[in-house]
Amino acid sequence: MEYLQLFIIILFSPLVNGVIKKVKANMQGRTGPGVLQPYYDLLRLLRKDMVISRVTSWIFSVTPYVVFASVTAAALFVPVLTTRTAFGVKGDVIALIYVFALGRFFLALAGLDAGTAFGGEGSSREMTVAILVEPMMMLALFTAAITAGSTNIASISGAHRALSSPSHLLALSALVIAIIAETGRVPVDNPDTHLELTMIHEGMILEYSGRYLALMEWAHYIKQMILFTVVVDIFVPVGIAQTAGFSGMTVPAVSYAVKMTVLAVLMAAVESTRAKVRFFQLPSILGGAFVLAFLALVTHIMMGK
Amino acid sequence: MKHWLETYSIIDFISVGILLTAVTLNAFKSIESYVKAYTINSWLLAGLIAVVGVLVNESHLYMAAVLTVLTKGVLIPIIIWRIIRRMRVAHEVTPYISNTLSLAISGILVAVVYASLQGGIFVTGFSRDALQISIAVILISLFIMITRKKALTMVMGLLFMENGLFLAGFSLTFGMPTIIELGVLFDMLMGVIILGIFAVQIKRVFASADLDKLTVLKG
Amino acid sequence: MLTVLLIPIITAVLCYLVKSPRFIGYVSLAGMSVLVVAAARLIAASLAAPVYELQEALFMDAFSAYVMALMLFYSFAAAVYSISYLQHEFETGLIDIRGMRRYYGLFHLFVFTMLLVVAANNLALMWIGMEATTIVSALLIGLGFHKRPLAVEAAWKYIVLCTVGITFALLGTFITYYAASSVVGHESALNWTVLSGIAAKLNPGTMKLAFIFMLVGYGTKAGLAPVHNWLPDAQSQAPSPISALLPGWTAFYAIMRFLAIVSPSTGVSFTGNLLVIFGLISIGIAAIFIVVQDNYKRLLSYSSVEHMGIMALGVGIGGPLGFYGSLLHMLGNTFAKPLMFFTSGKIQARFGSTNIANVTGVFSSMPLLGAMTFIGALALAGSPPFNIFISEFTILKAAADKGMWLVLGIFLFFAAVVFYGVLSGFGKMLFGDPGRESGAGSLVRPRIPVTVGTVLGNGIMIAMTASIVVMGFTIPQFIDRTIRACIAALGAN
Amino acid sequence: MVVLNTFIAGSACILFGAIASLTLLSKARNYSYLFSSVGSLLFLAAGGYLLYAPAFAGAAIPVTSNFSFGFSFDALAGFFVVLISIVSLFLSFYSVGLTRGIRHGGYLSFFYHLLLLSMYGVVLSSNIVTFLVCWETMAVASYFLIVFDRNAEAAKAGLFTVVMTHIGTVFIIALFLVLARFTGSMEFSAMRSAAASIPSGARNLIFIFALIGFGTKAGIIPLHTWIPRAYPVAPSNVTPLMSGVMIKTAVYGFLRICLDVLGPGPEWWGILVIAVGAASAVLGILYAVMESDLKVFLAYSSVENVGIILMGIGASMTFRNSAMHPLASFALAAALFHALNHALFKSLLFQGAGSVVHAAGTRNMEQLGGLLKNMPWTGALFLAGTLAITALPPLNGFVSEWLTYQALLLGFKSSSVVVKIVSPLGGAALALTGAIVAAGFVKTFATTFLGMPRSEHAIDARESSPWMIASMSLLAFLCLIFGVFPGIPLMLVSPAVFSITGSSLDLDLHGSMVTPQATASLSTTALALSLVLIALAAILFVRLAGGRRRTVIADSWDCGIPALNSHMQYTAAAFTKPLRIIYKRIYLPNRELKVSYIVKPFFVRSITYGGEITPFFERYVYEPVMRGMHTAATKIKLLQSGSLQLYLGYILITLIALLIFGT
Repeated sequence: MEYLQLFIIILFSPLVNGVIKKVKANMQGRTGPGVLQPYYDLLRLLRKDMVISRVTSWIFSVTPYVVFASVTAAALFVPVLTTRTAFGVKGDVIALIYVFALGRFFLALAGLDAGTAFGGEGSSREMTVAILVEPMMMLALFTAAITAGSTNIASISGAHRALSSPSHLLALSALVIAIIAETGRVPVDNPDTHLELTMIHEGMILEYSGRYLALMEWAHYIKQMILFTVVVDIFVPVGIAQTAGFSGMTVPAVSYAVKMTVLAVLMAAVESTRAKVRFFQLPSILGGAFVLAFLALVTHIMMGK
Repeated sequence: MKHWLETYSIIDFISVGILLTAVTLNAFKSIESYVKAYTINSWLLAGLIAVVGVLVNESHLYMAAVLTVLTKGVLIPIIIWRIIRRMRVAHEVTPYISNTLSLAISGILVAVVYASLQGGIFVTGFSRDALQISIAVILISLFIMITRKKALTMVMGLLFMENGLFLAGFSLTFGMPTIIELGVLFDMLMGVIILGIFAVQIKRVFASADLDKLTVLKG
Repeated sequence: MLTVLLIPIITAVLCYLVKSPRFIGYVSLAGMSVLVVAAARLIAASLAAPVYELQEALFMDAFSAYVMALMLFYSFAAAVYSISYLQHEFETGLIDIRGMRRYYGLFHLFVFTMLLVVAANNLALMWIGMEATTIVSALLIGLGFHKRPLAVEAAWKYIVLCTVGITFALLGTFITYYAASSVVGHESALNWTVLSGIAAKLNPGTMKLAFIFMLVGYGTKAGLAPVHNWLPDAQSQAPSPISALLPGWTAFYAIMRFLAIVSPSTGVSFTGNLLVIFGLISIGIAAIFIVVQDNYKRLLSYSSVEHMGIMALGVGIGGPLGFYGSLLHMLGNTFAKPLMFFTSGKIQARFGSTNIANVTGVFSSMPLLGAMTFIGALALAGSPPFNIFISEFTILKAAADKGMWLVLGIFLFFAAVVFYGVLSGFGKMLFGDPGRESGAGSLVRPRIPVTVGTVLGNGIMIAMTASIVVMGFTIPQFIDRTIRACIAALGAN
Repeated sequence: MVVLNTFIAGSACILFGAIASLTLLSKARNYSYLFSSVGSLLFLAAGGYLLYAPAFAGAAIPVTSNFSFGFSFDALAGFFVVLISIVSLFLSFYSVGLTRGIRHGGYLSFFYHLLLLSMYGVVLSSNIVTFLVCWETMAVASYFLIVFDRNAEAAKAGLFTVVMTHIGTVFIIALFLVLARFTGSMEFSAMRSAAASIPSGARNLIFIFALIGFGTKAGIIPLHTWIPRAYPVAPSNVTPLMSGVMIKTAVYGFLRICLDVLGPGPEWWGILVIAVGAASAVLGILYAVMESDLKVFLAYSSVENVGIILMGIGASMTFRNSAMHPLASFALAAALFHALNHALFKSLLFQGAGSVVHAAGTRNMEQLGGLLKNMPWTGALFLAGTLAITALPPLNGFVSEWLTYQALLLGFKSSSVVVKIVSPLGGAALALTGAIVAAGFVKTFATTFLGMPRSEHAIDARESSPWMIASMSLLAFLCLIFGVFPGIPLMLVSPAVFSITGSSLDLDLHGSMVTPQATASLSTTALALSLVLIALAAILFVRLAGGRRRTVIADSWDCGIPALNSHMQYTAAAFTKPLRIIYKRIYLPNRELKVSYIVKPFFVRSITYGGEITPFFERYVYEPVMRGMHTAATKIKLLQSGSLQLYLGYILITLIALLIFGT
């Protein structure tokens, strides 16, 4: 079963995005594309020719694979249905963040490789947002890790059941904000726009087309789903299995599906009710989240739980 | 005679005389009067040496007295006179501070010396005050050097200092071995001559005998 | 001992008789070499056991031998360096043959007076030697009056200040004599050998007074702040070989001797504290003036003040370790300071200025000279791995062992300031762009004709540099033994 | 004693190199570095042996009858010997290629060898005198190397460096003297055994002085100011040595004194070290990221890495204070591992930067660009170094930073509330640092190697010599190996850790690293393997699903304006502009905008933009102090006014003062 977890994330991640889009469209009073639309998009992109700028170097061509491999590798040590991980790949929240950083690093390089201003702008903003998000995310995760006495995601989800203290609530809020920023959603970024002055993630992949773009998009979906999974693993680990094997996976599977859907709806709700903020207002929002994470830590240490 | 000298503590009288001639420098305005004071001072010193010679009955002290008269009382004043004439300097000594203040500070110097030498020092010999007086003379001469502008007053100040020194040497210890005394005297004579040469050079090179001009080297 | 003292006088006369500007330097060097050879035997003998001569008027023990050896070393080095230095002055018309004869004559007289100071057993005889050094060296500084008016100013200040100072030293001598004669009578009460035997019996009050006058007097001559003021003027204006001989070890030698006589009666803390205070003031004043100095020769002379201060400090801290440090420091300075004056003489000859701002890129245009200058500068700044660091560290260790933390802190602070000052001065001169800022002609390497004189001069400078480096790592055994013998002779064990 | 002889032979080799550098024909002088490579190999072997051999002391060579030079050999020294040797081994190859035909190459090589030898001396010295002599030799040698380029900038930088580090040395001297006074010995080993007798005030003083003294050399903020001045002007084959190794000797000194000799201290020591480390890491990288000078950027990044090392050391100190020795060992291992890693990737990066500067003739990234095409090897290897220093898995930087995170997180096991709060905050600071490092290196690599060339410099640049590429390749290879198989470097680290804490490193290395008390586990080997496999699978999948498709080479998208040129590229300054705005409280930026118009305000002829950040510590700490000192000194200078009377007055006053107070 633990070997399958990887494929669950790879295969279902476009679906999650499809769900978010659909819900969002509904909330905005549109019909919207079907929930399977991301799959069609990927397939279409894979079958297209590519246009590559003559300015670019091999970094540009390597990046899609690196990005895809890095996010997918993270899926190896994130518990989905069971806390067992596959292939002896061991990692924890810190490794997770740094594996993501590997992808982001190459993404940013690729954004600058074509020598256009948009790519540079996207890279610059992406790295800036990462600077604001990472410490806050780390601190929020630390709070959870300290409770469990471990930074391994599996141990954390094994150690406590659901939100058990005010400090966790604070940490959760910080983490949700972090995930919004990490997945490039409103109010931090707008995934649906190609308006030059506002885009972040789309700016970096502006030069990509065809199969490379497909890999990039897919990697983005996977990353989003992993982050959702981490949140539910850590803060609502209800129903997750502690064993390997296929028997008794019904409850975990159902609960996971429910949790994913809820999170997707939540994301869509946030996106629909918030406007994208100016880039330089981000520090105050994310700084606020950092304060939440810090409070979580202090509360935890002072209250002893 | 020895008895007489002891009874009336002639040494004290002479040393006070030496001090007074040094103090009078504060009041003098011309370089010539400095030389005159110095001559008197040297003769007094020679007299003191002679008196000490009588008291301790040491013949080499008589010779020292004669030598002192010859060098300090005759030779050096002559040299200085010649230098003064060669340099054709203005005769004022141009002090930095007023004579009154100068006198007052000299008085303070004497007081300081007496105050600080009160305790601890066991003085024998023929005079209780010889050491104090000689140190006072030395400090006053130094003070004169500090407050006067002319190169020649420097030389005069130095000469007075030496006299103060000899006062201490002879009244405290009744002189040293003759050869040493000769050496010291010779050295000092050389020093004064060379100072004189330099004073003439200064006048020639800087076209002034005022030491105010000699402040190029600083910092 | 008498022969050793006579050799420089004879050499002086010989030099004065030579009429050829080419040979006069070598005559002087020959005389110096004879002196060194003759003195070497004397020094070796006195290290083994004290040597007396002339009815004990002359006397040498390990300490005098040590100081004499150091004096001979720097005098010899200066004699070698003088050859090329004066040749250059002669060629550029700064000096004529009369001046050269006078220079060499006075030079050897100067050597004689210095040797007299360390060979004298009698305090007053030593004083005579000391006053004679002042007079002779004042003439050496003021040599060639017409072309260098500033030298006259410097010489004038030098002679007035030192004569005043030394007058106080004579007063101190008289007082000592007075104190001693009341213990042993008048006979030979001025001899070191006698005084050191009765030191503990002398009247402490009188000896305190004597020491104060002695310290101010010889301190002036030695260049201890705040009575050091003649030194920067004299050293910056004197011919470079003579700057290297100033202020020399004569006055410091006298202070050390007196210390051995005074401290048994007054207690070590009285003399020690005075020396520590003088030392710290010297280091501090020197450090401050070094930082804002724009003339490299003056910078070097403030460095002399600083090192005098360090030596005073070491002796003041006392104990075998403190004395060891000071004596070793003396050795280190014997190499480093003359070297620096020699190299700066060459720099001055090349750039025609003693202003730091006018000199740049020495390292590029004259690599060997640059390297030697910089090693010397680092040594003077007290940086390892050069010899002066070892002695400074010894003194620091002595201070720490006695728990004198305040002294230690002040010393370290000012030592760091000195380091900054020395290196910023010489760093500006040595490194940086050669030529661009220094005006015309300096881009081209000057054609200095290679003569025996320049080869010898460079040779002695290289040897001094090598000693500085080597003694940063190890002090030869015999020197170590000698220093310990000196400490024993000074009774500081 | 085979080991001792190996050390002697190694030193002799390096000395020969120094001599050869001055005596060889000037055309062949670059080969003198091969002596140092042989020497480094010998040192490497002997150092490696030391890690697993009992400690011993060499014979003492007397300097005077009071002091002697002595060297002692233990595992801690062995570790640092290995660290120095690895870097210098490769660097000597690099130098052969770099310094071919260079002017004054002999001078350069001589001081290079001297610097190398003095660094070995520092870590092997057994007493304070030896340490100080080697320490200052190191400073002096690096001074000569910094001023190698004969220009005013280098001269200034050299002076600043040597003075700053000397101030540090003064503190070291002071702390050594305090130590010697209270332990009665100058040997480190004897000091260690007598350390218990030091009163606590003196212990605190020693600790603070060590932090300042060694911190100056290591470049902790605010004592870092010399680093960004010195590194850029030093020759390119020296900077790797200074940054990769020389600052590690400072770490060594701190470990030797504060952890080895002094032993456990009060709680605030560790907390202070963590705080200082965190401040250095964050501020160091914040300043780095604003730099457009390639070498200055890397220099500031050294400050940051020292901060990370210090955080590990600080964590170790807090654990040791509460007698949690296995945890102390773990934290220390993280710090030492990071020190080793930093030596590797920072010398790789500085070598790469050196190659770029050598090839392009400028350090300014804003004039570079597109170099990856002209210098493919250098570019790729620089990228490897970049990935390592950004702590991206599976390279070595990631492993050591991961360990540091864990060490900090384990702080929650402490009984002290302050430690409990400070440690995770340290972790957050580390995360912040990591993110900024990533931004900084994206900027640097991309501006230098990607996009279009921004000037003639970049167009004309050519690939470096094979010597240089070989050196960088080996370093990059080690970065990878140390990351994928962390067991290898940890074998070097653990004996050194044991020699300090006396508790062996409790780190399970079978299959994956498991931290003490199993708080976390990581297997970089498996992670690396899965990254490669997934990438391969992705390639395969894309081929299968998409089939064979055409790739069209075209211009970049230009919004419809034809002829996109290099001036329209994103610049390094623009890249970091958001940070400049966000952290304006720290940067205090000055902005200067000059616009000249043809017809105001519609037609603009040119716009000049100048923006610079305020170097806070220079402006508000160093400069006022220096100015104050100079003003005071200039006032005091009036004492020597040139007036003879005044000088005579000093004599009079001195005498009177002595007469009054002395008698």
